Amino acid sequence: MASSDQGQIRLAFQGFRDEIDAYNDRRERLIKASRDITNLSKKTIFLLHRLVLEGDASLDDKQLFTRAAKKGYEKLHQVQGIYATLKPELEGDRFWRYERQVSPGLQEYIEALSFAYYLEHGVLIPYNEVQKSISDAEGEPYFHLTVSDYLLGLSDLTGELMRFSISGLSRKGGRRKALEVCAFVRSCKADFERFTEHIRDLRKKQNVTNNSLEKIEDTVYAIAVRSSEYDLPPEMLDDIVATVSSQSNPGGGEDDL
Amino acid sequence: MASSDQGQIRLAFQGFRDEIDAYNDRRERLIKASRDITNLSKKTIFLLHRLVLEGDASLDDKQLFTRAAKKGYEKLHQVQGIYATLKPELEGDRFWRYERQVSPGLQEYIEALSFAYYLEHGVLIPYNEVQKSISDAEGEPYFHLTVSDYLLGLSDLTGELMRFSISGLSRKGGRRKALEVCAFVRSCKADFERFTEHIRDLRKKQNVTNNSLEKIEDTVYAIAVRSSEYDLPPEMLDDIVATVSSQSNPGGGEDDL
Amino acid sequence: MEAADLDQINTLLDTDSELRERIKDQVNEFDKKTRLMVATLNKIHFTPPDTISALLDTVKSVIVGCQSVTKGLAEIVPPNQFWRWKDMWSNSLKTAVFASVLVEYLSSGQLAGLQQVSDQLGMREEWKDRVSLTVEDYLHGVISVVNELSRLAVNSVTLGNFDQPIKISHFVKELFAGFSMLNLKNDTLRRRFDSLKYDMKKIEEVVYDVSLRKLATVPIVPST
Amino acid sequence: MEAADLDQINTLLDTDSELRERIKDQVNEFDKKTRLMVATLNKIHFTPPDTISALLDTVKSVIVGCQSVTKGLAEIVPPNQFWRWKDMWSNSLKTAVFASVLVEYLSSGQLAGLQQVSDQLGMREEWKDRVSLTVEDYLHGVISVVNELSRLAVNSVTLGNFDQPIKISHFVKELFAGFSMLNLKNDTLRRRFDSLKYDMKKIEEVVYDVSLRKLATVPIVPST
Amino acid sequence: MEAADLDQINTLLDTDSELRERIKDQVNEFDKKTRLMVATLNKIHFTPPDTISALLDTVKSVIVGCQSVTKGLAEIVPPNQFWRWKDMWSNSLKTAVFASVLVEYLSSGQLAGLQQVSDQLGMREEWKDRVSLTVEDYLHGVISVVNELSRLAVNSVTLGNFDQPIKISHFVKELFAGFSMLNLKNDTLRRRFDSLKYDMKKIEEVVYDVSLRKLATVPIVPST
Amino acid sequence: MEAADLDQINTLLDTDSELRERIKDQVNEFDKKTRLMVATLNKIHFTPPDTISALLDTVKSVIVGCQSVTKGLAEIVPPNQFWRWKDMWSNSLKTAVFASVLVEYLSSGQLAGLQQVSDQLGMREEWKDRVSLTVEDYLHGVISVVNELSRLAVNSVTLGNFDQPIKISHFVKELFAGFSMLNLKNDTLRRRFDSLKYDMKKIEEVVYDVSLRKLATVPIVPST
Amino acid sequence: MEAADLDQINTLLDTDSELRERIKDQVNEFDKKTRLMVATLNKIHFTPPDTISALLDTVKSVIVGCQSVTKGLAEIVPPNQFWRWKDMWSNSLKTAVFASVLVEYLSSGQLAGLQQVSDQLGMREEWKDRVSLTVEDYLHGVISVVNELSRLAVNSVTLGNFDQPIKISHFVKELFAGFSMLNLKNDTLRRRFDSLKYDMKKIEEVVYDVSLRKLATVPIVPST
Amino acid sequence: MEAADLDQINTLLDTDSELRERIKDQVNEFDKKTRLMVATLNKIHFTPPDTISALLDTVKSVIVGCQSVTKGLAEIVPPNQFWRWKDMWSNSLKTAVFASVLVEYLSSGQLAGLQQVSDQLGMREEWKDRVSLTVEDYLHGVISVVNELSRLAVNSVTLGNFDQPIKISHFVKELFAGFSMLNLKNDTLRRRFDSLKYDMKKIEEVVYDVSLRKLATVPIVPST
Ligand SMILES: [Mn+2]
Ligand SMILES: [Mn+2]
Repeated sequence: MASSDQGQIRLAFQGFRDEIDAYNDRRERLIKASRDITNLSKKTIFLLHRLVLEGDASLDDKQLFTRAAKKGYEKLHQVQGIYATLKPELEGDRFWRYERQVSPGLQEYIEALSFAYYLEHGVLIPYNEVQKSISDAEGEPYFHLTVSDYLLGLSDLTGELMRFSISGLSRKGGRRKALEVCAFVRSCKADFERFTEHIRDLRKKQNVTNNSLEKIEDTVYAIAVRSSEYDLPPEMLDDIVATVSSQSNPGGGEDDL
Repeated sequence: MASSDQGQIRLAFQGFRDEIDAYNDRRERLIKASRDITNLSKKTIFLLHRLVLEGDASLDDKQLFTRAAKKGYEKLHQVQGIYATLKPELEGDRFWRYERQVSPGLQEYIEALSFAYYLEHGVLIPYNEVQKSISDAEGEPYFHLTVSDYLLGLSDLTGELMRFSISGLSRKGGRRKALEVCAFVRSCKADFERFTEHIRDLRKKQNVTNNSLEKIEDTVYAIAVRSSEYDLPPEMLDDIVATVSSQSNPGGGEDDL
Repeated sequence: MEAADLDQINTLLDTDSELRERIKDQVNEFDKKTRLMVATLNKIHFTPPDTISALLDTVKSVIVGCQSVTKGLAEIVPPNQFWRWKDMWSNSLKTAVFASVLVEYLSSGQLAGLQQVSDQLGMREEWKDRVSLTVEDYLHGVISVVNELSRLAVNSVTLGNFDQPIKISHFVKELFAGFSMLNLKNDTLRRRFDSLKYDMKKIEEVVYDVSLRKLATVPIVPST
Repeated sequence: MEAADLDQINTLLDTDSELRERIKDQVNEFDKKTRLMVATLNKIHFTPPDTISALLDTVKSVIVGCQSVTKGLAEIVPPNQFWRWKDMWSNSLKTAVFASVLVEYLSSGQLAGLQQVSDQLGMREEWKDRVSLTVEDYLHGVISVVNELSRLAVNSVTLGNFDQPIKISHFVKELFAGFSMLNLKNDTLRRRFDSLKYDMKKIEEVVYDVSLRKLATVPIVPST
Repeated sequence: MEAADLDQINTLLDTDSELRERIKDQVNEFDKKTRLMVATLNKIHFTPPDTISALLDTVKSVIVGCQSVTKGLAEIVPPNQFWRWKDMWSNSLKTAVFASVLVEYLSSGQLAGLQQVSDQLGMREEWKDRVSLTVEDYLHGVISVVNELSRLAVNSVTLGNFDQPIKISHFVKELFAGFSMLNLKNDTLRRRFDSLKYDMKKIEEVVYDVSLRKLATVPIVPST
Repeated sequence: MEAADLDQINTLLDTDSELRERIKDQVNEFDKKTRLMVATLNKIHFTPPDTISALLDTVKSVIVGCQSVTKGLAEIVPPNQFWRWKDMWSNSLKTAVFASVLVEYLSSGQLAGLQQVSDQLGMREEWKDRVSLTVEDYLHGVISVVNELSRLAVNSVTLGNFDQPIKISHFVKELFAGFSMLNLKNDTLRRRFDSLKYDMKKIEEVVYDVSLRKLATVPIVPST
Repeated sequence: MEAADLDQINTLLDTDSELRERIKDQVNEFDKKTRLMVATLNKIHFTPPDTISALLDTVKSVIVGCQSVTKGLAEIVPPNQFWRWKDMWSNSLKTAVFASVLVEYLSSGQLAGLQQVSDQLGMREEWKDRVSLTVEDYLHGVISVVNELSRLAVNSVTLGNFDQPIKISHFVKELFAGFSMLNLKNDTLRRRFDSLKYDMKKIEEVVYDVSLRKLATVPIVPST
Repeated sequence: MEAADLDQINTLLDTDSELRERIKDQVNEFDKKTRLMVATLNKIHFTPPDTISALLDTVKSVIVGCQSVTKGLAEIVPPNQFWRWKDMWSNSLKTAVFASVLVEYLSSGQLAGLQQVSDQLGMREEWKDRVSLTVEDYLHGVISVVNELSRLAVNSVTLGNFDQPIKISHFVKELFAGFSMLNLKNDTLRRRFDSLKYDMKKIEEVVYDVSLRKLATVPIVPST
């Protein structure tokens, strides 16, 4: 082998090294960004639960939920900011190369976004809305949203709705809301079922959705059973309970404990 | 319950939230730093292998290895720089709180450092030397080095030495070096054995060390078998092989392929 | 490895094993006490109001007894190694927190704060790098209290105490609001917090039942 | 979900499944060709030097035949989706690289570069977001060549060709040095690179045997 | 290896993989139908009693549609090879059994027997070496029905249908008693049977809630 | 290996596998009986009080029938090898304990002790190196009884028997207090004991429902 | 569940478990024979050429002895259930194929074909729905022979038989070429086939050692 | 639960955990000795033949030292409970068997039989219901020796001792033939036995290398 060949081999491998290093470095950056996105999204979900639960006597449900959603969107702007900076990292055919690094955070983001959207609109956020949320002001996407990430993110929403409906039970109107959520999660489950054929991970997540749905159904059942003993409309029953329960709490009843 | 209590509970939980958020944020920072450290350390190990292998006709083994070690130390300065910045994150009782986040990168660093040290000195790097390397100019440690991380990092060294000895076979003097490494890894194995009782993970890593040792032993065996057919001293056999083999390669023998 | 290095390392490791044994002894001691507290507190579910305060006093004295354990641990654990060893006694400590918080609630209707519980268990500020009560352990203990209160709400009614569930309801709602403020990871604390909503639901049901039964006896003020 | 949304998503998913089927067909075609190349190249180990070039010509024509497959893939795969689907044909492609690099080495003693192999397989620059040869796949193919050459070194001697192992030794050493320059993760490439040293060792042993046997026939120039 | 032998072996291997493809096509068809049945049956949980029979009719027509699949399989599977291939469609078949048994229960309150289900799915005695319904698959389907009925008991009450849980309870009790006498060695089947206890408990609790509140009367059935 | 040694080793290995087969036969016999007892005891949930004692008599006679199995095992198991083989029949034995303890409770309201159960199953003191009832197996059986009683509390109410849950509540409370004092290290046993809390909660809720509606009066039991 | 249905199901389940037991007995018998064959064939590695034919005769008579097992199985397995039960004896059968093919090679240097092996083991065409030799099992047996031959190549040299490795090399090369053309989808089979490369390399190294030292001459075989 | 029963149960549970602690102490002691033996025996791979007997003497004295442990266990373990506790020391015992068998082989070239090893470790016939050496543990130890001998064959050659591999080969061949006739049902033992083939192949390759180069002569042993 001529020594010029040796040089050529070396040169070629130097190119390979640069390519591999660049790949690994970009991969690391995306993993780190994805962790940040996951954390922000999880915090947003907690925020939404908190805002809904804290309530505010002056607001009705619609106002309360809309306000919570707005604050959620605000927090998610941070995530969108990160995605804006990632645009060059995921350009062209790169998105699919780094899909496994991007997906976990993206799905968590979609879960948070769809929760806020549900609070505001009472429906599933459409695909185009999610894509728009990760696009620049001109509507140019930071990267192409895959159907799989969209659906897998939405699927996680049902778990949050289960929490939302059960822990909201003691809120005024919470019982009625639980009925609504029950119907909504049922329709989610039915909609998603059609896609499990194509998206394997969705099948696993459907099991989680089924469990969540059963928990909601049990809740709705308990409401039905208890109110069926009385011949009064549910709203009136709620009022009675609220009255009696607040009468028993005149600023601390520690004395007779 | 008095509404002042409500305020107190809320206040207390605000404190808890801050504490938990601070913990999670610090944990994230340490995970990211640990990833960087792991990457740098792995690159250093590749660098050391490369420098040793590329050789340089003008240097003898000792010079060659020392030069490689120096370059390795240089690269590891970057890691030490990161640890310097982490000092406040790991102060006081914090190190043990975040140990699981710190250990993986730290062990990889120790593996790289001990490889360079072995090349320079031909022995295992002592505990105090490792601690010193992650201390400031005044000898104040960035954090306390645990025996467990020290030993687990060293244990990984044996795998690199196995690579070093087998791929170095065709180097001049590579056969003799393989014999040395064989004896060295045997003594490592024996030394570590005493500690497996206390450090569970070390027991698993000892299996890897055993495998590496057997690979080195097989290599040394092959050398012994082949040279035993001839009644000449090994060094002379090496020279003959080098000569014949270089004669057959007068600038490319493509013609008769 | 040099003989001196080998010896140094061996000494360090032996010290650790010995330390572990000594901590284990303290934890066994701790476990005995927490078992006793749990067994005693289990009786609140069928103890009439008038004898409950004697029962709580018994538990209080065991809580005070735990101070010797925390002191023992503080003497054994080396400086700055709190997080290294805490998992060994974490379960016992959570149970002690449970007992302390439950006793306080049943005595005064108040939530015993972290500092208050920590003091009761005899922990000192200057030990905090060796033995201390972490937020996580405290919160675990509080969650256990809520689990127990949902059971108590039910049993109080059986014992004829119809006000207790309503009081519990207010207390637990506040606590739940507190927990909602936390940004939890997918860890045990998150899982246990998640289960709190079922306790709330149960308590709500009791309140519902009781309120509507009261209908017959209490004059209704129309809601606004 | 709105019916329109449902339909949109369903259409997208169906397109993907159909695409997958069509790619699978191409890959089956590809596999047939690579199986044939491997079976033919297996004969180098017992083919005398004078008939080897005919054998290589056969393989070359199959390599050219692979161009219809890469073209087929380029027509099917949507823009920018190269990385989404490449795993489906990655194994076949690695084998094709192996064949191409091995044939070139046996013909000219040279390493066929990534671009050269890519061209031989008919890949075009303008397809690179749909079908292209990645560094990883190329390197996998090259490693397979080294695996094969260590076997060839042994069998050449059996066939009486004593120079071949020495040439192979030089070539493989250069390649190994090249690989040593890479910073690999703990992935398949790293594992396969790790195995290269055993091939080098085997080749070294053959060179050792052959050199010392040559002793009898070749005049020795004392080493300096 | 002789060329003739090789050809014969290759033919056998190719026939098998082609066969597998053709069976897979039928199974895909089967899956589409079972998915449709499951989706439709899922609606029983929120369909008022008066429209349920229309819903069941839809499912019945899909069950009849499954006959073309079993026929298709019987035509493809070679004689005697039932046990070789059955795992490929076993899951789909279990789901079809589930649908058939559930529809029968909701229509008539009766348990559809193995032979009845087998007939409904269009299986013929003369196909038994190619396609048939095994006891295990039948039992799996039946167990799935019980799982579904425990959910239905809950949701019926929500819909104000207080008699449904009592009927379900009676039906499941009988089934459970039957199963208890089976000598189940099959591990999966035994584990699933063991899980029935939870369904039964759940149903019993619904019946309890209903009867406690006198929302329906539970007839005392003399034990058999 | 010496031929004699080999023969000896082979004899030992063969004896063991033969022994295993013979024990398995006895266990199959045992299983048939326990299956029958479980199926019969399952009827307590829908049997009116006046016919329950006939049902219990049936079970009692099966329990007596188990004595032939324990005798069979005692004859097969070699001296000193109780602990070697006991896992083979442990599950069956736990179920027999369950039956025995449940029957005793339903007959007399008492807890059958370990010795009493052991006697009922025909175990003899002199077999203790071959067949005997361990504390762990006894406790497992007792826990299963509690699981069953929580279900019985629910179903008794459905049957209109409102006193049963109150009795059960009292019995389980005592048992639970007893268990609380045990220093359980055994993992499975501890986990099952922890699960008792759910049974106790369920029973307490039934008692709550009954007392809230004044369907029965719950006596205030002075705490012990 | 109707009593009649229940009985029918139980009968089916019981028949199956009894059948399983009876097949297991035959398989145990089969295993004894294959163990004996393997132990005997293990001696080829240190048996001088002149006594090898006596050794092979011993094995041949055991192969004939296997016919009683295949007959036994054919009598037990119900019609059409070959594929249901075959996994139970598949391992034994693969070993019998191994013995049969190895004996044939050592006797005649030929590869025993599938039909020939099937006949030797006493399989009859009319049993094919109960007992038969599948292509996969046959190929597994053949691959095991190659594994053994690489070991034999090594040991022959130790015994001073330098021609054996050359013959083996030729035989295995042909076999390998044959296998290369098979379109193996089956995972285990493909993995085992891939492992043949190591055997082939080993054999080639032995031939190399022998030819390098001129202990035997390797004929240049024109490539086919 | 009666207080007396409770006390009795608690006593039993406490006795067991105390017993476990005491056995653990003995096992720790045992482990120290086996670790020492393993560390010493590890040196055989690089100890020249003339100093090996001193090394073996050291190990022998540790083996004798193990007698105090077996005696200690015999005093602690209650009558008839051998099979209950044996798993606690089984690993240590297997290692002791390994040491004993290896030392005997290196001293005399013989296989130490089960009885001999048992005696060396100080086990007495009259302890057999408390402490004894089972066939399985003995065989595990022997298999470990073979694993070690394959490594020793390699390292002996490196040390220039060319006869050792030939002796080892003979010894292992005999052992392997013995094992082949055993009817191993035990899964772990069978898997470990299967792994012996790799050791045997490795040893055979070393013998091949040595005999090919005429570094030692391999006697042709007539097959038995
Ligand atoms: Mn979530
Ligand atoms: Mn490494």
